[in-house]
Amino acid sequence: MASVALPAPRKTTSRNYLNAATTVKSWLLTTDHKRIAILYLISISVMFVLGGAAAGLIRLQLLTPNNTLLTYDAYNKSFTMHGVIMVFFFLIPSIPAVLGNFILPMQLGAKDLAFPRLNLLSWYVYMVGAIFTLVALLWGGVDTGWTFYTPYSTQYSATAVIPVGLGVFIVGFSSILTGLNFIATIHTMRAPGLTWFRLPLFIWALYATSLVIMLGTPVISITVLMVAIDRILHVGIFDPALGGDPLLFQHLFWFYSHPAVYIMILPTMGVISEIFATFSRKPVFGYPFVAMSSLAIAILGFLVWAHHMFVAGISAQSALIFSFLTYLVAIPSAVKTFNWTATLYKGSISLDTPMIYALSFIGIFLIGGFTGLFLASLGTDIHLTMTYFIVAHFHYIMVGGAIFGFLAGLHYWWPKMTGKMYSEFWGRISSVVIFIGFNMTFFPQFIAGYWGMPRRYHTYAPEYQILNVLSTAGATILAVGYILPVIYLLASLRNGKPAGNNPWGATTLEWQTSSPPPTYNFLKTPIVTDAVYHFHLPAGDIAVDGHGDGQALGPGSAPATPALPAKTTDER
Amino acid sequence: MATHSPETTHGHEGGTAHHVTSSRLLIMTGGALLVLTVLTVAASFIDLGALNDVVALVIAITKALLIIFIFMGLRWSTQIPRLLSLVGLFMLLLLIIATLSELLTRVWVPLPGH
Amino acid sequence: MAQQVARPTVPAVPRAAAPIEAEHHVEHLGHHYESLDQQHHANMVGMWVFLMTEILLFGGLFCAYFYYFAAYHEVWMEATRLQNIVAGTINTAVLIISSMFVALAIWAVQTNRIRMAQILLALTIVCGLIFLVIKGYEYYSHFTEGLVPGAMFQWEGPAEMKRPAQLFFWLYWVMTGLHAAHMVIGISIIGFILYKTMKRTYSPAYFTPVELGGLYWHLIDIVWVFLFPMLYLMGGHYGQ
Amino acid sequence: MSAESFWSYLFAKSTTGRQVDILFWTLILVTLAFSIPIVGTLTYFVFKYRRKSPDEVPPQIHGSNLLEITWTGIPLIMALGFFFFSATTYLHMVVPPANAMDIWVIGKQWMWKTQQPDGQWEINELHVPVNTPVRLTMTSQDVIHAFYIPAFRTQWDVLPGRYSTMWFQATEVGTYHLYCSVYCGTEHSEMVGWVTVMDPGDYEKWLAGKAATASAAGQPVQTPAQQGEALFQSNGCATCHVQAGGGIGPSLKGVAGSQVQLEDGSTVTADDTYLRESILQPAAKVVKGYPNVMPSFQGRVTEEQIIALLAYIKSLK
Ligand code: HEA
Ligand code: HEA
Ligand code: HEC
Ligand code: CUA
Ligand SMILES: [Cu+2]
Repeated sequence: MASVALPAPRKTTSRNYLNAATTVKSWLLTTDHKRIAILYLISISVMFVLGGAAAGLIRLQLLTPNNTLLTYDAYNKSFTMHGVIMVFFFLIPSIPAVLGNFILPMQLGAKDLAFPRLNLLSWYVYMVGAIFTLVALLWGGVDTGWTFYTPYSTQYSATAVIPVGLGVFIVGFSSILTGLNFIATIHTMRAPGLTWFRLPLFIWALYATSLVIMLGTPVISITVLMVAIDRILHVGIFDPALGGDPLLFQHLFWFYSHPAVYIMILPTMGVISEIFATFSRKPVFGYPFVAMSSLAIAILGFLVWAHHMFVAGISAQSALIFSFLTYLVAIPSAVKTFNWTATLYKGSISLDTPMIYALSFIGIFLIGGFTGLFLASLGTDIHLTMTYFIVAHFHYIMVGGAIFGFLAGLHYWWPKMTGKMYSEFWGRISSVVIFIGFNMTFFPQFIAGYWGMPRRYHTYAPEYQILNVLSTAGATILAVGYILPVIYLLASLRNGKPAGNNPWGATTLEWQTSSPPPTYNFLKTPIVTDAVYHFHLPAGDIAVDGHGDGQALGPGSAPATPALPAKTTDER
Repeated sequence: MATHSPETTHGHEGGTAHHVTSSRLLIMTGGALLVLTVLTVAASFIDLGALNDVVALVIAITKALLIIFIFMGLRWSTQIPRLLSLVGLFMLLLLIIATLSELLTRVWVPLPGH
Repeated sequence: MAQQVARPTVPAVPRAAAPIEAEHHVEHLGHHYESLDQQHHANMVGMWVFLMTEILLFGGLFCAYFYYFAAYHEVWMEATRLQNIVAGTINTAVLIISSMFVALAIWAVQTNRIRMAQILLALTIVCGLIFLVIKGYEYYSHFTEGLVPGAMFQWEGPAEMKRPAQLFFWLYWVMTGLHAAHMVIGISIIGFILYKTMKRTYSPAYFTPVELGGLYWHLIDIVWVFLFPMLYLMGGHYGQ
Repeated sequence: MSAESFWSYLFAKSTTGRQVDILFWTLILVTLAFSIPIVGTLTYFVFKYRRKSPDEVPPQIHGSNLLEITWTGIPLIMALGFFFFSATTYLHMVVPPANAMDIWVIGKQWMWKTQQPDGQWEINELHVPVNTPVRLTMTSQDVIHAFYIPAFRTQWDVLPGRYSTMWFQATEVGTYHLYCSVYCGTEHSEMVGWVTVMDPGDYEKWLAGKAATASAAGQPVQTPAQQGEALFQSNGCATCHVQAGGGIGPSLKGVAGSQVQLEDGSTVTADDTYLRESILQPAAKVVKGYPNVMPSFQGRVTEEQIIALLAYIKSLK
């Protein structure tokens, strides 16, 4: 069978997954992984705006120490909805379900994911979960915090815990379907020659993520279900007054929710690896170590959950063990960080928008990660736990880390997804605005936390005001920063320049087909003959568009020369 | 026609594609499972102290292994299902053992009044 | 790693079992797969991963069970004794036999005994239904005896044990309930497969769905193999 | 009351707090020691190796095992070092000194009640003498709370149905924030108060003054043990628990802190949690040689009363 991808159509007006059919029905019943990715992109963006609106309310309330903008309950509901929406409905699906869905089959040289219908089902399940949660919001909201701690959530809270619990339960299955699809696809649908150690690092990261999803998500599903059931029966499975034990709930909750933080960061790390390679035109330094560190994070990530319970009353013995293991899980992250840095050494570095995001990611992730170590240290955690220090820690990783990674990936693959180039100028501006706004929002929270300001506080002592004002001001800048990409990315759909197949000169397979790709991605299954991220021009003469006659194609045989700056790629 | 994945040229990733488990073996396994069921019920009527629980669990594990290896064909499958079931089992044990070990060590640091 | 790499193309070895021809016309082959073989592998990997997830879904409940088992050992013994061990034992046997039927059904399809496969699948469903009926009977008698956690809970044992005993029955209902829900899904799946078998969809050349359904059914069986000792036996029945 | 100034806050006001500070600032140094070089190197590379021509192909460097070992090994060793450093601090923080003064704390939505050793209760306030180890024994009447004194760099969860303890030794006279740091419902942010650290002399005067006001108001102060003794009589405990022995129940003399043989052959340490359970769920752990006849007092005694009963039982030496 022919093993060569034929030259992709050169004009973006050719047939592709976007214009193959245009009815609403063709979108709602699609099984094309690329279309499902777009559906997900739209849904999670809506959820992000909702979560962001809640964040806006939080920040406005905290502008003054005894603000009465929100009532106590309204405030509590705001941060709960903010946490629930951002974690379960935005960040967890963000990179896997949008970028992963779109890119993973293409990077494998496959026509689609292994189970396209399950993939569509996963989106519908997500929507049902989201609707449950939003209905609960209209119902009066929920005020337990995203952690649903018992016995408050089972016996005391008078809010819509059950609908939100069911929403989280349901959305869990959408992650499970995505993870299942990814694992099966990576195992069985790789292009000929694409051996495990030729896989792009994004694939490795998604593989590790999927494992965590498959092993962790069912536990949170059953746990929130238990909370919901107990709210009906009031037997007190987690209520000490009735013989239950709240620490059991915490164990079960964090058994998932700690690994979940790696569900959020691992895909980001994969994106960063891709971008560092492409924009420095070098293989990722220490590829096998970076690949394996993803798996190491996935596995070690399951061994540390009780670090969220250091002062909750767990045994001192367990606290020591879990603290120790938490230190260990930092090592693979360290390995990645160092390898990324080394990748730039003697590279050919181009500071395009995705790269600016990726570089900011490193700086911010370092701060977020190291403050994680402050919390892993038993001595300091006893002081810092439940304060704004934690809020700052996880926003540094989740907003500064994961969202920067998501934006980096979105800007990196946008030309592939839409066939259009966005405005590089506005891209750079917005990345800088977001960077400044972000640090201004969350850095003061480290200080507030160290100073003792507890989290989930509706009012606070006056001495913290200056820090909170800074933080609110930063959040305003951040909001503007987030609106910018929405504008210029959407604008690029209308008047963006055609992107060409491979505007960045990348080597992975998704760049070997046209932009936007045809419905089955490749006209012929590609064959891979070389390690990924190989930027040398092979001795032969492969044409600039990456399609030599009869030559096998794939990572490594990609051209090193197409790197005309993105803005001028339209002639290709 | 080219196989898609390099691995599939060496073996099946998915499982017992072409193995046929003989009906005799299946029936014998079913019989063994029934015998074990009778055994476990019988054992529960004898006072073995704490051993009762151990016996019940050991028999259950044996039964589960029979089902997994013979009915589900893990015995003849390739690495992937084995690895996956091992990982699942490991996580299950991790969850239970780590949680219980925390529960059972809980009063390690002396409380006041000592 | 070498700087200059020009490895030969991985030879494309055709698989013996894969029907070749034009890929769009192979029966049962999803359009996005390259071969039936690949499709089979993908399905099997997918199913095993799914089973892994299922284990951990029950895992949360198992963890809760053992947690309180360790905390309230005496109560657990006391409560176990209220269970209907006869019904439990029969149900265990019924499930094991049904599992055997499914395994045999796969064997029958593989060896082209389609008629026999139909009978075996039908028997599996019958076993599944028997299980549910017996379970329903047990639920009913628990209900009349007041062994339902919540406001209606009635407890004859020592008063201090009432609360932990309620926890036991809470776990009992939720665990067996979740298991029964799986049974209902399992029966529907087997029913669908039976229907397809009647339509002669499966043959020794293509029987992946039968295998998948079988795997799911076995998992349900395995869960019960643990639920049975945990909810009916542990703590012991001597002295009854 | 006054706010806490940041500069004075920078120095912890308790003995263990100082250790936490040392740990904290060391970690800050380590963070800087790693982050500055990493970010510096990145910046340097970005400028040094920026793309010079569109078709530039840099040398393809794949990796170096030596480097990998180095940058796995060094963080690993540092991580181990920090683990031991932080673990020792932690052990200091969780093991109270034997001679600590006992304070009882009850949290409920949304207030703190604290009880001085002489039996006086305070609401949302806690007065303690300086330079004296203080042990808090805490429980909650509803949901989980946490008792947090940032200036002492310590906090602990307060759970219903169980006692948790924490301790500190204040090193400086002053007034410090007291927070509830675990989210506990609507007015979680109002569950705040002040910890006042006083000179021992002032503290005694304060106690005496408070007691005098109370007696003047017709509510003479009793020690928890005295209150407990009264409860022990009024609840009928004394009918079964005869301290000289020979009652239906075991004598409770010296039981606190001892090893108790149970009916099922195991032994437990009679700590607060055990004693509490023995009162609320006597059947959960039955003492060897005694019938399981003690009624449950769940719902019949309040948290405050249990605290008093425990104080009384502990006074039976
Ligand atoms: C994407 C999300 C994400 C990620 C990736 C992380 C990563 C880490 N987190 Fe974080 N964390 C959260 C999200 C995340 N966290 C959230 C949401 C919470 C709060 C939940 C709540 O209560 O609401 C939380 C809370 C939290 C706690 C609990 C605090 C408490 O409640 O008391 C702890 C404690 O150990 C912790 C530790 C860590 C550690 C050690 C890492 C590590 O993985 C970080 C590793 C990275 C580095 C260390 C940087 C790079 C390393 C080097 C450059 C080498 C040098 C290294 C050494 C010298 C060791 N986190
Ligand atoms: C992915 C996760 C994620 C993300 C992206 C964010 C984003 C932000 N978060 Fe959040 N946060 C959490 C996860 C996340 N957070 C979690 C898990 C908690 C804990 C909850 C709990 O305690 O239970 C938390 C808690 C939390 C708190 C602490 C509340 C408390 O403890 O009392 C604060 C306070 O400042 C905060 C602020 C912000 C801000 C300013 C942003 C900004 O980055 C957001 C900026 C985005 C926008 C502003 C949206 C852009 C859209 C528009 C501008 C449209 C405008 C529309 C309208 C306003 C109608 N978050
Ligand atoms: C009807 C008699 C009876 C009454 C009334 C009673 N007890 Fe008991 N108590 C017992 C018996 C019998 C035991 C030993 C068996 C057991 O552990 O359940 C016991 C055990 C105890 C123990 C554990 C002692 C040990 O050695 O470990 C404590 C503490 C205790 N009781 C406290 C109290 C208190 C406080 C009250 C009153 C509020 C009280 N009891 C009322 C009969 C009684
Ligand atoms: Cu009490 Cu928060
Ligand atoms: Cu964590």
